[in-house]
Amino acid sequence: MIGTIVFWVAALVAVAAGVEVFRTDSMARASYALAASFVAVGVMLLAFELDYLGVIVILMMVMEMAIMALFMIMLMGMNPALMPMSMVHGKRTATVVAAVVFVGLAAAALLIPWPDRAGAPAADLTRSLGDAVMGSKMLVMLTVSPVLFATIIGALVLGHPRDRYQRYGDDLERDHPDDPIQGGVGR
Amino acid sequence: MPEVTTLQPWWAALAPVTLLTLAAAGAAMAGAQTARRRGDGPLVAATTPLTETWRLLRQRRRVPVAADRVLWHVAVGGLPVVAVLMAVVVPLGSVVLVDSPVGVVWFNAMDVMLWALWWLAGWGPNSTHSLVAGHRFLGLALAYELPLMFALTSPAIAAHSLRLADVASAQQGLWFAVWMPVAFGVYLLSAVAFSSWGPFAVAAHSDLAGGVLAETSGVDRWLVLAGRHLVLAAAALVAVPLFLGGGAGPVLGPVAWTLVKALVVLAVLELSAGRAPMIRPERFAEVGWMVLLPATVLQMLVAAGGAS
Amino acid sequence: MGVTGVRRGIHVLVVAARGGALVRLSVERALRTLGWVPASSPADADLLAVCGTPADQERDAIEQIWRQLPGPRARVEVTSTEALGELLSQAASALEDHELQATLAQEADASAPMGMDHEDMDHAGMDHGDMDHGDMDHGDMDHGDMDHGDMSMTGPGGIALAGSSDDDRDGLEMDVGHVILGAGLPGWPAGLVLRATLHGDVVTGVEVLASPAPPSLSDPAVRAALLVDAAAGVLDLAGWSAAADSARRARDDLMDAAGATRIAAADVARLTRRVRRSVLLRWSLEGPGHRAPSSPAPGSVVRRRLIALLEAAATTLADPQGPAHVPLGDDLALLPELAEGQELASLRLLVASMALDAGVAADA
Amino acid sequence: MTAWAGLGVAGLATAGLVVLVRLASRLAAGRPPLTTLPFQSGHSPDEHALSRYHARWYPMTLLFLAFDVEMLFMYPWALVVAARGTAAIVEMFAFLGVLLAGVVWAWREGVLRWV
Repeated sequence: MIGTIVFWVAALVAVAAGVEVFRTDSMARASYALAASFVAVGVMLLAFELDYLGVIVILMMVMEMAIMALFMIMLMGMNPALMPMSMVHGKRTATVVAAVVFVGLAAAALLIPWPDRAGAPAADLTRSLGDAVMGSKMLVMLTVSPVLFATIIGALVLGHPRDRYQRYGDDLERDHPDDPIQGGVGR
Repeated sequence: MPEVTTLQPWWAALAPVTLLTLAAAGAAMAGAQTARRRGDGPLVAATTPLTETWRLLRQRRRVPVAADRVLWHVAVGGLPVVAVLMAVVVPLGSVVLVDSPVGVVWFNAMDVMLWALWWLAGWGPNSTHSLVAGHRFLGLALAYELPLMFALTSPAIAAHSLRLADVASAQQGLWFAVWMPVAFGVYLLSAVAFSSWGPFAVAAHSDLAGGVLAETSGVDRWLVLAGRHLVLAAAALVAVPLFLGGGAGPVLGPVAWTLVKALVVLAVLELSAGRAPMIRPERFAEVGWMVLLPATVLQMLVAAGGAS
Repeated sequence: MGVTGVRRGIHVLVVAARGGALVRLSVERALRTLGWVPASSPADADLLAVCGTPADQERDAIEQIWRQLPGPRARVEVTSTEALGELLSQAASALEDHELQATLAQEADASAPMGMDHEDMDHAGMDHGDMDHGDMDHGDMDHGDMDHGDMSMTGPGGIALAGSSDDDRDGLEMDVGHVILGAGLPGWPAGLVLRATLHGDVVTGVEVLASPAPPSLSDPAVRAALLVDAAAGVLDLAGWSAAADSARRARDDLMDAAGATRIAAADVARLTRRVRRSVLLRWSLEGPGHRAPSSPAPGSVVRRRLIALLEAAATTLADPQGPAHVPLGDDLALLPELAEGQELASLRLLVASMALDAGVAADA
Repeated sequence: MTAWAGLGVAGLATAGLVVLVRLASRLAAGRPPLTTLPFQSGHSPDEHALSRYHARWYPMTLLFLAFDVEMLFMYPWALVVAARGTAAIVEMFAFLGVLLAGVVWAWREGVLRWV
């Protein structure tokens, strides 16, 4: 009973916050409305007794949205808070695609004859996730590592405005880097 | 699995008042230290939280032109809420309000909420000083968060569980604080940092005219200041099952021991104020990533070695 | 002070008018005896204490600061140390006077700027409702070469929106802000007003709008007190309030009767050693301690000056007849160059370390 | 679900208290909020503070975002490492080692300094 109420309230909040993302004039509000939407999704996962997944969704999404807000504000082409603006791009195409996808997914959810649950979920889902990552899904995890490494290198090569040649000179001849603001450790 | 009884959910309604009492004790300690430095008597010192509360609740709120009122309200009111949510997973002796199987991760999620709240507190008032301070906090958060996550993982590895009651009971004989000093140290340091307090008070410091507090008056200011002591109190409470053996101890009962240990940790956190120069985020970034991060990873290796 | 039974814990915004530094020291000492607390901004203040006699321009600024106190609020203008205790106790009772506070609140509301929320923002006249991010060229929004003076667009509340600039040191085009730094900031010299241009929190320009006029001093104890006061300001901004409080105690002793001078001298010597030895202070201000020769090191300038201030105070106390020269250099002229590229908070530290309140003492 | 019910109660109770304190303070202060200009030492601001803010540490966020994904695996791994022994330890530290190599490279490029 309570679980059902929580689910529906969270679902409504998630959708309403999601709508607000596209209605507000402020980049900060858009980012944090999205964060609120994800938190509501996290709560729904908790209502499904997916403890770890629910909490980690809240954790990760609040963190990512805090950072995304920063970039939304930095890279917006105009004032990020005080100018009326539209958050919608290519309205017609987007509406059609969204409607088709929604109808498709809703139809699938309602029409597919889902099988009854065969087994029972493990007592501790987080532990079985750990077992899966260390066991049958080990390859996935080992692939993620180099992918993340490549992400770090790629993102920074593209996004970092300075590199070591600018810091240490063309032949890396300087003992100490020429940085606008000093750091905290050595070199 | 240790026997911990989950109280009826309604008991959780008492959590904010209980945590507020602990936070008031913390605020009194900090007030006493400030008063002693200024040369005031001990009585004045101990009553500082009360007189400040009375003063601020009677003061008018103020709102700068074109402030983002909604987000500002979320930030100001969010601090106490997040602090209480952080604390309710802590077992008090044989009872607990919320027996979360992933309590450690929950604590982590709540400390991440503070990223959003401090930044929003800076964004809300539409003032240069507070905006700069809110951003400065995020710059610091990027450096302490990963070491903190690894520091939180170490006790979980040794206890084979993310449930705080399990972590507490796994320390029979030897506290994790003793054989995981790096993790414990990083935890304390991060607790001070995410509360924007002491040497890490980057979001609210006089060098930016009070930072996120530059435009904040009346009840808003009270909520932020009280919220900060509440967060410190919550962090002190969580440290007890994570690193200090939970309620274990001679003579006194487990509830009393949990509170005593929490008060000691809280004293350490609160009394860090003003003792050392502020640690600026632009300095701390490299320390966090190049010193603390590898150190906590090694700590985790030690914990994993000890556990298996 | 002879004031008893007055409420403790009143937060006071101390604003020193040009030339009012010495009065400020007396006021701050009185606040400490009363158990009152210095405020970090008008929002934090119950009481506005103006020290010295403000000139007309300063008066305007002080009026606006006064309007920003939330209330209950009171103000005092202190021009001399006589009857200071009485003034402050009157102010304390004014805070409790409900009728007076009601009148003051009405005044504040009447002179408040037009309220403006995101909600009631006027969309008319600037309807960008169907503007697509995709179509929008950054170039159209380029205000890079636009002077703040002729900002064509007036934003919400009659305040313009920030214009942008593409000459940032990392090549990104973002908005440029300005902030006026002056009266009411903690540890700020009396009479100095700066206008800083900000890219984010990085200062790209500093304009001196008004310079301070430090008092000329003959009493070495007072001279030393001003130097120690400046050091306390730097320590406070650096976050080390324990050391700042020690400095302020020594300062207050110096301002007291002559007998306390020797004790204060010992305190100052002890504090100097503490500051000099602090590894954390050095690291926090200077970083790991070596820089490329091409760029100045404002942090080490701050630390060097902080120690010089304390040493100069000690020298003055040890040899009252001796030369009162403090090796601080021609500071205000150097400020823009030193501050360029530093953070806003570092600019505050730089200014505090210049000890402009004690400036003439250097040449006396 | 029931394990989490206390959270809802605690959260709602705290939010309720926040509202109560606000109401009490509104009564005690007796007046609606004061509208003011932001504090600029008694001068009117040239422009609104809310603007495209140039944060100097944005390169560090990219490093952070890539690194923190690993925490998804870390917490479940912490539960099973004791049972699975050395193999799990080696595997996770190899994973972390690769990422830490990325951090060291980023440090050398000056990503951890303000731009």
